[in-house]
Amino acid sequence: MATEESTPRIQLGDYIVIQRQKYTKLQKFGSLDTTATLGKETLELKSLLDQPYGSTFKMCVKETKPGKRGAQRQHTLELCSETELRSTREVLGISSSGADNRDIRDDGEAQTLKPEDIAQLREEGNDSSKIIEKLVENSKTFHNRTEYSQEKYLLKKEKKYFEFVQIRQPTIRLMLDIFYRQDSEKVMGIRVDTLSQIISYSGVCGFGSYLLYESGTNGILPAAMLNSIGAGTEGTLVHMHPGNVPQKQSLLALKLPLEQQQRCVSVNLYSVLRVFYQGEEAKTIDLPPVEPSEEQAQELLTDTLAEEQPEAIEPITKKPKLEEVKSGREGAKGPPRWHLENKRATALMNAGFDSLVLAPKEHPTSILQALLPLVKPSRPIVVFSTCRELLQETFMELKTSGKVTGLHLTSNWLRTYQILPNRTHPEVNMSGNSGYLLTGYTLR
Amino acid sequence: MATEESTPRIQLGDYIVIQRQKYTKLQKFGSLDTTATLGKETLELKSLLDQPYGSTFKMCVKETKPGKRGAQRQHTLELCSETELRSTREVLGISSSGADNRDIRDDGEAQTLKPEDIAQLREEGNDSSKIIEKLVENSKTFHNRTEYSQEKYLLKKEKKYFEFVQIRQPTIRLMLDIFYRQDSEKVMGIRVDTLSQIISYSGVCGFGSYLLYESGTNGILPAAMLNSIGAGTEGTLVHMHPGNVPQKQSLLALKLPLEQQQRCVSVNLYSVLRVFYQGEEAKTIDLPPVEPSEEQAQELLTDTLAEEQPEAIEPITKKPKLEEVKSGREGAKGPPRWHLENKRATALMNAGFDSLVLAPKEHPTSILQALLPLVKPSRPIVVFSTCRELLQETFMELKTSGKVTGLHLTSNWLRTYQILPNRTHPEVNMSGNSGYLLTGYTLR
Amino acid sequence: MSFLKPKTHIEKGDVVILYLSVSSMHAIEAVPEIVNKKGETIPHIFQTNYGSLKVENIIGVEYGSRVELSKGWANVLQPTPELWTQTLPHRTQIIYTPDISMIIHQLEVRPGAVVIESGTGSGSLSHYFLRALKPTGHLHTFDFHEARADQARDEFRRHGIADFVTVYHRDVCNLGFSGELDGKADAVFLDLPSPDLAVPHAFKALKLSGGRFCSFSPCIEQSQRCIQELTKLGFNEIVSLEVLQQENVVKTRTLPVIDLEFLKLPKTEETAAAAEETKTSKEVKKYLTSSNPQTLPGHTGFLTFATLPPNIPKA
Amino acid sequence: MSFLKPKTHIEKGDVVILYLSVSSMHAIEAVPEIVNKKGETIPHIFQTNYGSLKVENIIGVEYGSRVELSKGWANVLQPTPELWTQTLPHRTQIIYTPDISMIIHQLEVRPGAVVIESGTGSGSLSHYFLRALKPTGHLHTFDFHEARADQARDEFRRHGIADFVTVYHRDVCNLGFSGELDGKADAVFLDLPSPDLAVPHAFKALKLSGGRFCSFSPCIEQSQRCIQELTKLGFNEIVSLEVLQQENVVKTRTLPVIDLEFLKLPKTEETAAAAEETKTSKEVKKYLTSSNPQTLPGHTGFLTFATLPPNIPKA
Repeated sequence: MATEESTPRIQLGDYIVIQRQKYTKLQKFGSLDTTATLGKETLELKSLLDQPYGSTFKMCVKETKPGKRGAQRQHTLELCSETELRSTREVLGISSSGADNRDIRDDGEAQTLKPEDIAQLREEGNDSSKIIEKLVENSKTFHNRTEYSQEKYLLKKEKKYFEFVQIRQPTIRLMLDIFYRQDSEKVMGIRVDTLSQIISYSGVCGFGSYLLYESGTNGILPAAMLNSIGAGTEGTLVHMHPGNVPQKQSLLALKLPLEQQQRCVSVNLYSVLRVFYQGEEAKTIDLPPVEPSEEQAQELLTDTLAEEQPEAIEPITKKPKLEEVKSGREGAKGPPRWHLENKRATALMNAGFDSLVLAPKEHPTSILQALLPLVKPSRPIVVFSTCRELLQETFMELKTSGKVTGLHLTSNWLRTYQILPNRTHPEVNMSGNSGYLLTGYTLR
Repeated sequence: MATEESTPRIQLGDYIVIQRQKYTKLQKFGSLDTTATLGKETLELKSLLDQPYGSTFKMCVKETKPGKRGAQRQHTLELCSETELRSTREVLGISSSGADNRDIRDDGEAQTLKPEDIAQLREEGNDSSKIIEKLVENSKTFHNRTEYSQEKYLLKKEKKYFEFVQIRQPTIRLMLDIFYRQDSEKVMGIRVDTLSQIISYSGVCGFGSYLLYESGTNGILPAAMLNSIGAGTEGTLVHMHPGNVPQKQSLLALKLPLEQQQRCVSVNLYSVLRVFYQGEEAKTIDLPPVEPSEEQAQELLTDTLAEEQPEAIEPITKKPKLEEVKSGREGAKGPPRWHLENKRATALMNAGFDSLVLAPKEHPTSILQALLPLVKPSRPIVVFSTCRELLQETFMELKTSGKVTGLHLTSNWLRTYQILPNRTHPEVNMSGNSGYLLTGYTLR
Repeated sequence: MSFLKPKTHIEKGDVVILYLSVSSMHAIEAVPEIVNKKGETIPHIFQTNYGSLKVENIIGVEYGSRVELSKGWANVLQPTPELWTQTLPHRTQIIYTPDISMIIHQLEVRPGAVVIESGTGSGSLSHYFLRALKPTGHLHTFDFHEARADQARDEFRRHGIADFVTVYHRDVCNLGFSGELDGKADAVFLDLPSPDLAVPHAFKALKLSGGRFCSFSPCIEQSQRCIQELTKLGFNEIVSLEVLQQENVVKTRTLPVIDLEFLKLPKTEETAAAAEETKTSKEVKKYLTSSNPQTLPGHTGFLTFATLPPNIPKA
Repeated sequence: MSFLKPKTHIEKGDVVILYLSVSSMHAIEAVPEIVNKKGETIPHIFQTNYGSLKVENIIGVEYGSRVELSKGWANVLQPTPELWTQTLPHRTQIIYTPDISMIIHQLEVRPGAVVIESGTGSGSLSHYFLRALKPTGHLHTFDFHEARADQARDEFRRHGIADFVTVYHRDVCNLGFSGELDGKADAVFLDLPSPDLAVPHAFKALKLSGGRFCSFSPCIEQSQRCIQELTKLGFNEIVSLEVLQQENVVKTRTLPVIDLEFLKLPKTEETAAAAEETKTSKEVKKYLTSSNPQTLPGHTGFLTFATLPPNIPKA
């Protein structure tokens, strides 16, 4: 049984999740000079070093610079205690509230405080609770609002003036939330419920050998699968992709142990299939292992770091003896890394996989034709697409082929709820598309 | 302002809704000898005559006949008062209940009462409350169950032995519920939310002239539209259908005033279009106004009465003078009714419609091509189908044509809730398909 | 006057829907002149993203026509309650077509019906009630906010449907619907923060021959309390539900079909060239498909329906 | 022993999924003989809709193979938690794959995790937890029903995953998870009628470095009370959600395309004949489409997730 662990600490080179209320952001803490931008606030990160993950920091205004869209405030961060984080409502001790809003006329002049006054308050380094207190004092209608309406007002203001950030360690859950919220295209439209089901239906775990082809999800798919394979286990993942370099940001951000990272073999689909079909000789001809793809061009990450530390994640040969024998005639300098990866992948391909996950931007038929024979019998397959018509077709093809049974085409509704005393209801907005999953089991 | 109305009374010839708890059934009260069948119970209806709609009757066992699937009980109905309908729970006065079900082992022998004993109790004419009381007395586990579990048990038993029926007047709402629950195909899969939106989007009301084509919904679509057109108004409906005779059960069941019935003109699609395109001469050739359709063959109603009282619903010429002029050369016996209907319909077609509703089993393109030109500019159109791909195509065709604007393809989720103290949740089953609506507005 | 019945041409004083695109339309009043903030009478010029419209020019035009704007064009449509709901000036949160359609259906509103509504709000639902019950029924609509009641009354007059509606400024939770309406209504609709307080008044207002009831509540606790009250008073057929409409956005998607077969052949110069060609002349497949928008309405409100059975004594 | 890791051939004692069709599959134990009600050892013959299977014959067969039944055939599959959930003997209501997947994801369960579950129920969820956390983590699962706890313990042993799980018979609402587990868990999952009573115990059991919490409740009131308790104890990131999976049933639909153009031509004998022909040789159009089944799962339960932040003093 595990003993009490000490909380891990923030290190240089780490990816960190910066959270300000419900807003979260993935950021690389590359050096002591690194700053992070949250809207109009710029944060100097250096004081994070060696602090425990999960800590909360107070944003302290250092200077205000004129920016393109109004003033940009530069902040230092000061570690603060949990007790500093009291509910603004409690601080203000608001009590009197109207029974309903029948007496309120919104004439746009309810607030007597001018924007200049508010900016002044902020620059003076006032707490958000102080600023909000002032706003409430100077509102002509606040005390006539219903409690519900007051709370809404306070939350809105608190969101704007909230001066605390929490630093968290990236996990699959936190990163998927960030990517999907920023732009669901970053993860090919794979929503949280869908990712969770890809992991379930694929059966990926600490035992076995898994095959993934994806066209670019900022690494969230290989990261989620490798995360489920776990540290100190015997599971392996072959991660095929269509581009020059795999998108690996999420993998890097997880900061997995090296031995675990090495059990993910990332290879170009075309290159590895050529080697697989034609053996070693093929490699002497096609030097760049690539068939260029669109995914490369439209790199979706703003602060992409997929190539920044390839050393940490590029797999090192696991079975050096075998590798040496096979690549003996490669010359003194040794074969390029991608070549070794292809070799490791083909060895796993020859051994057969324990499941197949496809998330292609291309039509899945030809990819399935190439990869399905690599999967052992009685093993799950999972195909993701945002296009229902496409998977309907694939469903019919697979059904006709007789190679896969238990075929299901599914999608999901995900509904979040606001649960508050007397104000419980489903959230008024919901995500419209889960995408579609085609699942089944291979037959002998 | 309307004055206090007297409740309408049940008459011979009426369609009635028989309700036993949540089960409802549409039945024609054709004669004093009419019986209705609810599962294993047969009800003699004669005592309903002249009683007010909304009354509750007690089922009194008259005799038990052996049937194919066990005994069929014949009942007479006795008018009863509201006070007879107390909650079974109150009657039994159950109080002691276990906190949870940890001590319950379901060994199938919890009930010591034998099925024979129960049948005996029923034939003795015991109240459902009496029977349930006996069941509770003889259950070894009832008093150890949680209150929730007890209530579930009682409801289940009450459902089985409940001996009251209520007689209600058919409305669109009640009939759609019945048809959709029995077999959603009876109404072409048009669910309650979808029907309600067809009525909204089509704009059908007491003013204007409306065009409907449907392939057979047991009359629920024309009935709903005519219901919205209303009694004593000036609205009219042309109801086109593909068969020999329109499906009109719902229209008959509504028991609308004659003048209102006459404002629904039901015509065969092919027949009326021929007359419309070619004028009067066309009719002399094609005597039966029909292009036979499958819908006719697979008459879905078990107790269908679409043709039983055609006199009541077959429209009579509204503008006799015009009709006489036009059909002057028809001979002494006068033209067949369908012919007069075609003439009335073509007059309305020439005047132009204030909206178009299509619910075809066929591909809508050719039907839209024929009927869209009959709709005035700035008027809504609504196309229903259960096949999304079909309406996607139609959407693109209409969009390309430029004849319709504001195009939307929509579908719905309908979720019902169980709202009970401490047991509130969405119902565990929901209907999977609303069908799809394509809506828009015609342009000049 | 454009809400009374279908009409073909724009008359002076009509509300007209200026339809620019699915996401952009406006309700404008077809009057040649308006009074500006300074109290001066000036020509009525309406500004849109596609330029300005001299409103005088559309009077007499046929509904459904295209009209020119200074930098484009638009279509003029006769308003329907559906279009009005999308363009009306919001004075409160409003209820939209999918919920409203269900309300009209479940309340069994048809010409001749007497309907009570509270609150009036922005009049979105009122317009649907009025379409459904005119010309032989009547809507009694209540709002506790005086300005809103006045605005609604004025709007119904300008829309040509004032004959079928009475607007009351009244706090119905405390004061009820007034004794004059006792036993007069076929249906009662409530959209109130505490619907349970108004249920006894709804009970009184419904006909002795029975009627239908609906309450719209954003929060489940309101529905819970409302249902308790309904049950106490003898309502039955109590049903709570939600309607959520999804837009299916139709589009054509193009997907590349990749060839992996050529990888089985040795890469001689010829096959390399062939492979190149395969890649460049990549096969594609087109799909006509539809999907929901990224964000959908996830909740509007819970609709609670109930029936008041006939002949319940109202003591 | 077939739940530990992927394997290729059926061994004696394996649980095997006998897959007949999408709607018909069975979990059977690959043992050649069983003991009948009279206590006699008899050959293990399994009856299906497609006839009987002599179970002895499938031992040694490769998973994924087709096996002959007396009146047809079936496929033998290695069980996965997904297939097990569809075939397991129900001792309680169970949670299904869509909810479970979300639970595993949100609780961030991966190899090495220490997870607490209450109640064990039929062990549907436990199998998923075990797949996700083995071989380096541990599941502590609690049920207040002694027979259920015993059955689950036995099942885990027969499934080859007993090393990674401890099954407790204990009323956790009243007694907590036992002091030994204080500060040991990465994640706590509750499926209890009164989850709020167990929240303080979950709080104690989670690591000082923080952890994740989930409660599954069919009714909203349970979630409400649970959230009140979570808030009081300092949990944050409190989120309640529902996952509803829809099956899209794929089928080809054939629709008639009717010709109405011929009606514009006078009905001479020729055109009449042509029309006849048109009707009989009716054009049809085929659509590959999919739709939901008539009835869908409308509700399973509300999932409430929360985070216990690090370093909250536990008094």
